[in-house]
Amino acid sequence: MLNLLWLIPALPMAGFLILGLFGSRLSRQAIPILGAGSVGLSAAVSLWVAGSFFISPPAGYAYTQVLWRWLEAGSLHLPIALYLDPLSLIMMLVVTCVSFLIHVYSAGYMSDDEDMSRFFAYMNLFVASMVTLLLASNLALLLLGWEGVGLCSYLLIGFWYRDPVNGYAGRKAFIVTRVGDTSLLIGLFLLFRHLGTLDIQTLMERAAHQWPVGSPLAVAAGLLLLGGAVGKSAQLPLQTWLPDAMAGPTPTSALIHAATMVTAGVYLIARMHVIYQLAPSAQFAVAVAGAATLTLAGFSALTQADIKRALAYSTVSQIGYMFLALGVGAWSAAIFHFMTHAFFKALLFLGAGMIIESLDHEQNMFKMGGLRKELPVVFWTFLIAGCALAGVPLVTAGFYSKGLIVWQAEASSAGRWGFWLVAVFGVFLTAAYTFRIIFLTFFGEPKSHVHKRPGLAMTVPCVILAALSMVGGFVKTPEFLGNIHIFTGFLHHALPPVAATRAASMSEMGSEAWVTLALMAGFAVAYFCYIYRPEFSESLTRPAIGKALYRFWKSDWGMDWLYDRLFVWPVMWFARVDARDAVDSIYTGMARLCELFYHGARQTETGRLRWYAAAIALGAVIFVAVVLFL
Amino acid sequence: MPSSDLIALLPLLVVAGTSVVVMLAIAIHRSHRLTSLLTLIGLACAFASLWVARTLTPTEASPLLEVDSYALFFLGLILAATFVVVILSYDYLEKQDVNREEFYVLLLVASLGSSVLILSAHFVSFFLGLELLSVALYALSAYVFTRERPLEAGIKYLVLAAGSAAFLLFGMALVYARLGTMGFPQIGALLSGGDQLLKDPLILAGMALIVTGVGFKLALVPFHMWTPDVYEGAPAPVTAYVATVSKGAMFALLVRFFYQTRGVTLGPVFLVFSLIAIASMLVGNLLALLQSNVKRILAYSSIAHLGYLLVAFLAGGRWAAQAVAFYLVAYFITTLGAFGVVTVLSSGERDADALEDYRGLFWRRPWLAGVFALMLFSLAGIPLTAGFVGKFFLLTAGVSASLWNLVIILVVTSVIGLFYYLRVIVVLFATEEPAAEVAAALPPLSASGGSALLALTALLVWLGVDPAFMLSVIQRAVLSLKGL
Amino acid sequence: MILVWLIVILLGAGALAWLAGRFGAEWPRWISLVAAGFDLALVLDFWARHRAEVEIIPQGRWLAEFNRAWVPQYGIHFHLAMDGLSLLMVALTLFIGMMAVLCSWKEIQKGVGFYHFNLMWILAGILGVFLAVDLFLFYFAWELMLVPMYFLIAIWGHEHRVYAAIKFFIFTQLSGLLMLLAILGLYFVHHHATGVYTFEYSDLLGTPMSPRTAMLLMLGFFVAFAVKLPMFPFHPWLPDAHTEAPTAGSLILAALLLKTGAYGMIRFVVPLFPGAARAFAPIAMTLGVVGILYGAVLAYGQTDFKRMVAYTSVSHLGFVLLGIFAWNTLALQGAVVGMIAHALSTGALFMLVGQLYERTRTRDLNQLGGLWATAPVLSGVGMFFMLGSVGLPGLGDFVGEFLVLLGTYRAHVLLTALATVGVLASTFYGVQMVQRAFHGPNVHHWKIADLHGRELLIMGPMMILLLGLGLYPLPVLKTFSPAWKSLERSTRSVVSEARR
Amino acid sequence: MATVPMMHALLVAGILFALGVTGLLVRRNILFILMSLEVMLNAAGLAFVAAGARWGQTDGQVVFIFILSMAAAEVAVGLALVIQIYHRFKSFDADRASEMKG
Repeated sequence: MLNLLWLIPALPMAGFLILGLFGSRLSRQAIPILGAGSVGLSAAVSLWVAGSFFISPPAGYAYTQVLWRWLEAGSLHLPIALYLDPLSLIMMLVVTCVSFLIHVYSAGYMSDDEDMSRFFAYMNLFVASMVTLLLASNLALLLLGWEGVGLCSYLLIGFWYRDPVNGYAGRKAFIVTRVGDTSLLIGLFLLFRHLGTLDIQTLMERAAHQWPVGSPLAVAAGLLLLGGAVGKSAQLPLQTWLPDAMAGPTPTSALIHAATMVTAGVYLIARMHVIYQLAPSAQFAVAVAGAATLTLAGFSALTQADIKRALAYSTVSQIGYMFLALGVGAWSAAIFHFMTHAFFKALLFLGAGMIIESLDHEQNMFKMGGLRKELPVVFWTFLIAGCALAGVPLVTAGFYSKGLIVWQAEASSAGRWGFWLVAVFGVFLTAAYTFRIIFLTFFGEPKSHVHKRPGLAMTVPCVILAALSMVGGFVKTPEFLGNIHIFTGFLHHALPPVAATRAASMSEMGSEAWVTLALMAGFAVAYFCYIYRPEFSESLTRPAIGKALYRFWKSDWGMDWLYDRLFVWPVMWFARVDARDAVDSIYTGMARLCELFYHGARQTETGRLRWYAAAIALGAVIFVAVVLFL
Repeated sequence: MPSSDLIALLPLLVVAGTSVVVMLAIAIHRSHRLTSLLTLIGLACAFASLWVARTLTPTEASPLLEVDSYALFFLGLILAATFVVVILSYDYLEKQDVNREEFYVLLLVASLGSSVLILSAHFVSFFLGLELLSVALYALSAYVFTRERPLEAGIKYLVLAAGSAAFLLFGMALVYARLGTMGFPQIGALLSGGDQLLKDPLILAGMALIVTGVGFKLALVPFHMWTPDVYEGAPAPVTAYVATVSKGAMFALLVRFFYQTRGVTLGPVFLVFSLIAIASMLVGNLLALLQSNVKRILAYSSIAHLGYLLVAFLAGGRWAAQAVAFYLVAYFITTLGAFGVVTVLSSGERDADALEDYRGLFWRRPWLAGVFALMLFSLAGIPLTAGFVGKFFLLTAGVSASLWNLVIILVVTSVIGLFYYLRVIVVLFATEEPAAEVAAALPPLSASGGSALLALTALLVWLGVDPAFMLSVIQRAVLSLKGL
Repeated sequence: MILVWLIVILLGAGALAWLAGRFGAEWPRWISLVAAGFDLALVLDFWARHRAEVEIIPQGRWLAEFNRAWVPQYGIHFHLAMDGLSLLMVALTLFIGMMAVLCSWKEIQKGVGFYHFNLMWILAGILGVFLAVDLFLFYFAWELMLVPMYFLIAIWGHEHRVYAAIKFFIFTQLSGLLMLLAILGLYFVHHHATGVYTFEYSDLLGTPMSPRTAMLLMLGFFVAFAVKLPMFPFHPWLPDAHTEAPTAGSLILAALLLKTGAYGMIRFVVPLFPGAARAFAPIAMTLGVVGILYGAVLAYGQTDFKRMVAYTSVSHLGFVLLGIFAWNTLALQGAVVGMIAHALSTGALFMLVGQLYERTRTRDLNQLGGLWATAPVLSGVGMFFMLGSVGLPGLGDFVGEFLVLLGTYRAHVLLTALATVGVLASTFYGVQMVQRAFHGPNVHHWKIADLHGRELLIMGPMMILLLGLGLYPLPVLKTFSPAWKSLERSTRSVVSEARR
Repeated sequence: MATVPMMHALLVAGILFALGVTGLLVRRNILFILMSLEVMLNAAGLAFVAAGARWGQTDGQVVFIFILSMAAAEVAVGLALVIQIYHRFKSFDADRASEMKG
């Protein structure tokens, strides 16, 4: 049954084509059915495929399906081929299923948008590209999907194109991610130059054979790929685009900027893990990027007023965890957290979406409050998701995935005490901003009136996701809690298990204990500031230093400010001053010179007979002189 | 003088005879049509007689004149050119209210002079031919004396031509004084003989003065100043004649003289010619750059074109000779065509020489404008025209002698030249409507003039697309030239 | 013989169209369309029949040939020949030619007959350039295609057409004459070495000469092609010419004339002077990269839609130049694909601007905006070709740029990196263009008709081809590879000779 | 008999020629210009005669005859023109006839 694989990207693509070409002629009922249906089908197919993969795994737990020959020149032979192994399988499953749920949700959310067909077309195109990215058997095809999702994110962020702000956010997202892509491309060139292929599996083998551990080429390749990854996954230093990306419709934020696309970087690094095993320094860089991002973004999340921006920063910070995991070689932990994060973060955004809808496009949390009774379903699902995000022990998926990462940040051979500390502190921050959001929106006095309640199309997916956010973690539990590891076990066919944990490392249980403490501390702080003593939080930002720090964090540590001055403005400045093209003036200058000569020479043609005669005589004299004295 | 020489000189005799006949005919009965017809017939006979003369080539009809196939080729060229000029003049004179008939006598005498120039192998015949040509041209350029400009052109041309002739003569005298002979072959023999002669001041000075005289006729810088005024002032057909026949004959002589006498091999003389060539190419093209009078534009461009020719001339050897010959052919066709258009557009009051007269001509007279455009493209050296092939041959000659500096300057200046040709073409094809009176003043196109233009165009394209035949003719002709 | 027919048909159709112009404007249009279409059919049929030898091994160097003595005294032959490279270019030329006729169907109303005469003769000249293997004939065709192009711009162009036309003509003419000098130099050098006067390409290959001579002659050729390409800093003629030309003119300029420059580099500059080319490569590649970045940034700065697209050409052809001088299989394959892809995407953008101009009478990006609401199809098409132009994977340009960069990386790492930044830079103007033209608020309240039948007939094939080139470029790659092999062989042999 | 050395004769001719040129350049009156031309031509003629004498040939004198006759022809045409010009411009000033320029 695996040979149905091609259908999984093909179905949404077909949906995109139909909606794109005939969208204007379709009825408003048909559009969501078509849009969500195509993705639903592809989700079904992927479940089917996954099932058969589990039941009768192909040889070596990997299945390749060559569709057609693509780029063939000299030593380069790249087919359009799909590669299915546990890693891509899990990613694909999560992506297709979550996408389906979000499409269903969108059917409700976008029901009164006149451009619905365009919306679903873009969304379908996104799913197709994302799946291509995941299933690509070579890096060029992966790049195709990679750029495809980037494009869709650009299109969807700027979906409501009439408002220039959205357009700006879309362009920013596209360009910043493409900055990363540039580095990724160069990485590809390097790999092809030195390993002679772009087929991922062959690359891995050859790299392992040809490059010694710590070889500079491996390091270079690792860092270049990392550049691409941080771009796509909004990690330092390229995280600045994600918060602005919230300008798009909320389902978009949920699907692209929370659940799926932004984790492409994680997938890329996991996919290319061999390179990083050969380049410890590059891997360390990954860990550092993750660690730094998760704290910085955590602080920013604490200071946001816009609910979606707050969630966006939390996404950045959670992906930071995944990078940290990758950085310490806990590959499967990263993927595990990706999965759980996909569930609860998508859910959080969907919830936020419903809130915003019902409050008539109000996004400022300080204008919300007391929605607990108004929107019970939203409240409970949102609460569950929030707990999962914070990692409330035992009952939520986040606990297991994040806990694993935190522990291995120290325990794995590549681990460091520093990483562990940062991770735990991150847990504190996470709890703090999560419950800050919850308290601000659902508790306290109602500050604005609820206009409409979400329909079934919107609530049902949320409930499903809520369930997943709770049970999703039980596929991998610590030793002291039943020690299940279906998930990791399955993944280990594609990704190596964590390198032998160091002797003098703390127990998993101890780590989890600390995590729980940090979580409680964060909860306490949030409770103190927003329920017990709301005025206290204002008092914090009153003094100059407090205000400054607040603005600094809120503005994402002033990165945009910096980048504008370093890169954006110089280019725009040059483009503006040189719009008339300085080079041209060289040539026009020559033309002017000729005209000058013309006017000069013209003066000699006086029309006077004797002057002409003089010229002749003079010429004769000169030439006689020349022949005689030269 | 043996009769064989007379046969060899038949073309000259026919031309001379025709002039006499025409003169008598006028005396008997004034008829513009008749005289022009007689002239044409005479020219045709002269042209035909070339084949008779060819049977005897190469021969020296007296020490003065050398009849070789080189000479015959150029004779044919100028006779054909004169033929066309006569046709054009007929239309032109029809519009003028002066005695028309004598025009043709003068034209024939001028052609006789040019023929002598082409044949001459001796200072005396050189001088004779030159003066025959000049004196006739003074009268021709001032022929329409009812207007001011022709008169002005005439007097300017007369004074300057006479003056430069004096320089020429003095130069000849100096050379003669040193060598004791005036025949080109003998001079060549002596110069190639004695080495100290090559540095002799008398000879060098003499050569320089001869260059002055020649340079004036060819309108080379710095002897060029008369050109625009005479071109503008003289009646359009005469201008065409001055631009083609007189220059062509003189250039033929230049090649013969300096190749046979090895004069060009004298270092200083070579240097002088190089300077003249560079100056002509630059000044000619620059002067025309923003000029708004078509006749003057063509005058300046002719200065530049003679400069190009000099580059090939300096290259020396067979490449140069055939390049020069071919380029002259192309240049004749093109210039006649261009002035032909000017002629047929001219009226009784004034010649159509203002750029404005041509605005949007293409949309009213597509064929006429097309011909003019083709001629301009040929001058600019664009493919499908003889000018392109001609320029290609010139460059080939220049490169074959690796005269890189000259060749590069040729290329650059010819691009400057391109600019003003394009300016004229732009006006021809301008889409905005012209001033009403200009549109109204378009004279009807006569059959004879039209057919002449058509023939020229056909020739232009033929030579531009398939130059092989003409090239073989030229090769047979020029390779007979002594001193190659 | 087919080669002659291809050209003759176009020339004849041109003349016929001119004459038929007096019987009504429809005649010339149909005549030209049919002629170009018929030619295209001929070529495709030829391609289909020679698929085997095209793709596996060429029988000898050429797939088709026509050789007659022209000016024997100078060793000039009327020698046309076609290999894989020429085949691709010829097919492209004729296809774009049809598009050009279609897109000027409504735009041109004055002097329709003469217009199509020029159109057909340009195409004929371009075919001549792509097919000539006698250097004199090549130069002949090279100059010949200028004149009708000049008329196209000078007569049917926009407000500053005369300035633009003359500028275009003078730039190309000067560089062309320098090439002619180089040709003649080579001619005599070859005679000096072998005692034979010939302009025959395959004879002149491998002419032994001193490195200095080789460098000078190579530069002669290089300048001519660099101006056409156009390479920084020889590009200033291009924005003016593109902007002022009528739509079909811009289309042909961008899609075909620029390609003749690239073609010349591939066919003549490197094979004739391999040593010199290798020595010169770093400079050429650097200039290519400068062009990529400079063109992209200037495109970003333009407010005139057409001018913006024009500058993107400078940027794209920079990649082609880069690939050519890297001179290895990947880079060259990339360069060729890039040439075709650029012809499609940029050409289409020019036609799109033309269609916009027909509707709004402006090309000023500040005047446009928010058109998506009123003309979604047109805007979507614009978006599509913008994505092609910014090198989105799956579309033709990506294949070209990707292969070029893959190949160039072997030759020069740093330049490759910079060129990759150029890919990024293309995003600036790409999204900028979409934003200012189609997105954003519709402040000027445009209400314009969406694309209709004929325009869809133009855009459809362009889109399909661009997409096909991006997802299944194999036919192109396979067709070019034998031609490339023989080119490479000749250079290799020459280099070895030079060493001996 | 004692003959004049050729060089001296040429020198005289040269001086004469120079005088002619000067006249041509400084005089405005067309008639005087024509006269200066005559002087120049005759100077050249004198040079020929001297040269012929040096080589004991008659050629020099023959050329001089040619020059004389040609000069006559020129003057004939010249005077005709001068008359016409006087009709038009009512003066002999050569600089009057200068409307064509540039």
